[in-house]
Amino acid sequence: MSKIVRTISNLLILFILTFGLYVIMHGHLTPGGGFQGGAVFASGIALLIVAFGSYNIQKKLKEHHFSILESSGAMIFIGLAFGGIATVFFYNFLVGSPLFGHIPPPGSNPGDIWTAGIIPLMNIAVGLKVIAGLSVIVLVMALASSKIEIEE
Amino acid sequence: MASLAFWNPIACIIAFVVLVAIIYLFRSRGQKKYKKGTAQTQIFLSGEKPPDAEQRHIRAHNIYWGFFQALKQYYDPTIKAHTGIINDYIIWFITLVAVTAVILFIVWLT
Amino acid sequence: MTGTIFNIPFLAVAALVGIALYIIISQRNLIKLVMGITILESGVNLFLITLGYRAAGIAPIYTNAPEGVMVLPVPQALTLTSIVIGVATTALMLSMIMLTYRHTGDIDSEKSRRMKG
Amino acid sequence: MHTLVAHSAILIIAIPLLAAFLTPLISRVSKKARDILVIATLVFVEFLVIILAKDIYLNGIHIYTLGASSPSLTIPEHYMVPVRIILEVDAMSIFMGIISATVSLAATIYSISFMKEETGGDRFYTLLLLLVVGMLGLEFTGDMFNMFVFLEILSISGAALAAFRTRFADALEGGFKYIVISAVGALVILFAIGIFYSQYNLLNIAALAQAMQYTMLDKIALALLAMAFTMKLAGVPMHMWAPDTYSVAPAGTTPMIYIASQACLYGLFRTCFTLYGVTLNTATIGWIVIIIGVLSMFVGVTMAVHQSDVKRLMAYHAISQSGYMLLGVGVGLAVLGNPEALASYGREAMSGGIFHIINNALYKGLLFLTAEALFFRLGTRDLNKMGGMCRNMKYTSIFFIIGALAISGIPPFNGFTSKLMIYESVYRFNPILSVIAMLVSIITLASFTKAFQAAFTGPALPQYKDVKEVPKPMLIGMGILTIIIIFFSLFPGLIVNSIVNPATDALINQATYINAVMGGL
Repeated sequence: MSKIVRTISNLLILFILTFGLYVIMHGHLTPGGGFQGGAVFASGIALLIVAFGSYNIQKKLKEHHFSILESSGAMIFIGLAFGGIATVFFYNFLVGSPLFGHIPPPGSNPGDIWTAGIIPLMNIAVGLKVIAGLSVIVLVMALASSKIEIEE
Repeated sequence: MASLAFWNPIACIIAFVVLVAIIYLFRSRGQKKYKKGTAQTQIFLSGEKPPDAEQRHIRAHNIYWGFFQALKQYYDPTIKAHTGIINDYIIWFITLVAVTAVILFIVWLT
Repeated sequence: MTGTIFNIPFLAVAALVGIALYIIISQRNLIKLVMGITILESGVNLFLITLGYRAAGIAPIYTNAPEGVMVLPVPQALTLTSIVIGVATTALMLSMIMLTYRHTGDIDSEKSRRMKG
Repeated sequence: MHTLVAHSAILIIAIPLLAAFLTPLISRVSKKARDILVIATLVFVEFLVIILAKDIYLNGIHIYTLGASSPSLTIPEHYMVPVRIILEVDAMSIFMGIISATVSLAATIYSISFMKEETGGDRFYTLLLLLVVGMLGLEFTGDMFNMFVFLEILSISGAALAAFRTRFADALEGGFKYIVISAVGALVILFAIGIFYSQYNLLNIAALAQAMQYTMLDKIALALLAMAFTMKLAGVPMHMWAPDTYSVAPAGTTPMIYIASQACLYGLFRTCFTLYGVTLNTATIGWIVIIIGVLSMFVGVTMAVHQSDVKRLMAYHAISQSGYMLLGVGVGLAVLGNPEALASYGREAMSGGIFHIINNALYKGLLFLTAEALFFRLGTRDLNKMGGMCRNMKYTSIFFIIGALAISGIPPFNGFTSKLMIYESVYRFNPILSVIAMLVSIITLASFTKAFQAAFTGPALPQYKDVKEVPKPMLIGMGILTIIIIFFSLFPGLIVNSIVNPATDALINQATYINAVMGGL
């Protein structure tokens, strides 16, 4: 792509990735969550692929890195679900604890980041998985359409 | 269950074993002139040389040829209906949903 | 749920589903087929979202929420799940089409077919 | 042990899910550790299924509410209806669970030596375990939307597995067809769920069944649900994807994708019996199921005789055998509103149909595995190119004979027992249906005679002189299924009384299912 596109995407990528992470982190308070934020983040990676070409990106971001990230995201999610197995699977065992354990007042409230127990943590896990999954889909498809064989 | 009251696989197996024993009894009373590795085990085709193994084996598509020929009127349209095109699969599905809904609707009316 | 204005989304659902089914059964191009499935999915998602709507409702988020009726949150959760699944399905279908094209050199559902009968 | 039983319903789903994402990480360390992990997971799942089954036959329906403060707290305080995701495992669910877990275990052991010669093994096992998760989740869940999610998990992983050997163009085609029909079917099911939600604001199956009014919209939802599940279980005339997909799926995954279709059969039964139950005009939907069943039996078997691809032949038989189940259970459904006929023959027809599910899963799984063993050694599925294989592959041909005799309903094998139950009870419902079922059984025998003659007998062909028996793990996988088939053949009465009849009763008694969640409100 042309120099203009590359310069602009260099500038924009920071904001896109930050916004993606913001949407993941505040999923329990505002619209958003793991999938939405992850999709925003992965769209940033898609922008990089468009601007710099899949061949250059693929040198830095290897497929198996994404694979590890994706698996660990899923593992964290299921691990959190297993954390409540003493009571019931998926039990919100962090309620009342200092970590995300505050209980918000019912009805409209200004929003407290330390609420919702395991849900923000699960959002982060899902976010990791979605970032890795969507990025690898975009990357592999870009590589395949540019006729570069990926290592298996 | 009623159907299982008179069905007992053990009895069936015992009957089978008895049958095999009887057959073996008959077989053991036969002649014992058979020798392995001699001309007795070769294929005999009126003195002709038998064809190769490739030629001797009856291939799958030759089996039941007459059956398919007899039921040609059934088979031709049925095989033609299996087009292998994905769009046709969905057409069948949508048609069946529509037909089922109409049948349920008609039954509801009456 | 009274008033004709709330029925307009349902008409849109009917239109989307109808268009999608027409595309799926009539288009032999596999990419177009996947587009049809995606439109069908959008139609179903719109249907679910519309079910949860309450007259003059606001988004079901308590952070700094104004007073008023909230729309039902459950259909939105269902829609989100359905979207996530839809992404996975679409990606899988498209990558299969890409590989099919490499093998057969065609993405027509009749010409790229190897099995029938 | 008591805690394990209390949590077993979710552990059966969660442990394969955990293992599915653990395998890519483990396989970086050692390939052998990965194989052991996969097998150990499935053995543990099998163990959990068995202890859960024991508990269910003793204490009735097993309820597990996710995220609640107690597993049995289905309806939270201040609520009138269940709002959480509930797993509800009754005798029918666990019956299907036993089938899924057993066949998956055998098929996975079989797959191990296959995967030694393929690349991308960690992805294969991830998908395989996700397929197990999808099947078991679909069978255990008590929530309509959850059912949709597990159906999609099952479809996506099944399609990816079917297209796993991407170097073949037909594998991609089979996988693509599977994912397209699954995607359309699942969206249709989601639409039906939306219709339910619009009327009752409920998603739980038990709560929906209690609230069911059977309005016009419910009829449309029934048509959508029943036909979508019928397409997924390959009922004629929506069966055409099945031969394409089953014939290309690699190694042990063909039986698993087939069992996944049987899980959709469970979905159909759950919809008809539990969700709608006697509120609907059961005779109508029962006859629709019977007609699809008879068509499946007949068209499936006649197309099977005509095939020359060994796996396509077996795939058409899979369709044909599903017809028996639909016929047996359809007869039960048709007389559900008539207690006299139900007691006299309807219940037995259903037992026959349900018994046929497990019998068929076993011998059909075995036959698919033998077909894949042929493909593994010969590199072709074409029966026209095979011959004389019983000289080279002794054990495989013995397994094939056992499977073929069982599927053709030759006494004393288990296929005969369930078919006998179906013939006898259906004869009292409608003699013509019973006669068709027997005719289909004869043609089944004929087509397996053809397959056996073409592949295993005949003179030794020169090009296959060096073909050896398949490796040991494959033989173990087939051997497990064979041993279970022989056990089922010898003690059919035991199986019918201990696991089949409870499953039948669980389908018939809608009220028990509802009360387990709604607490007899």
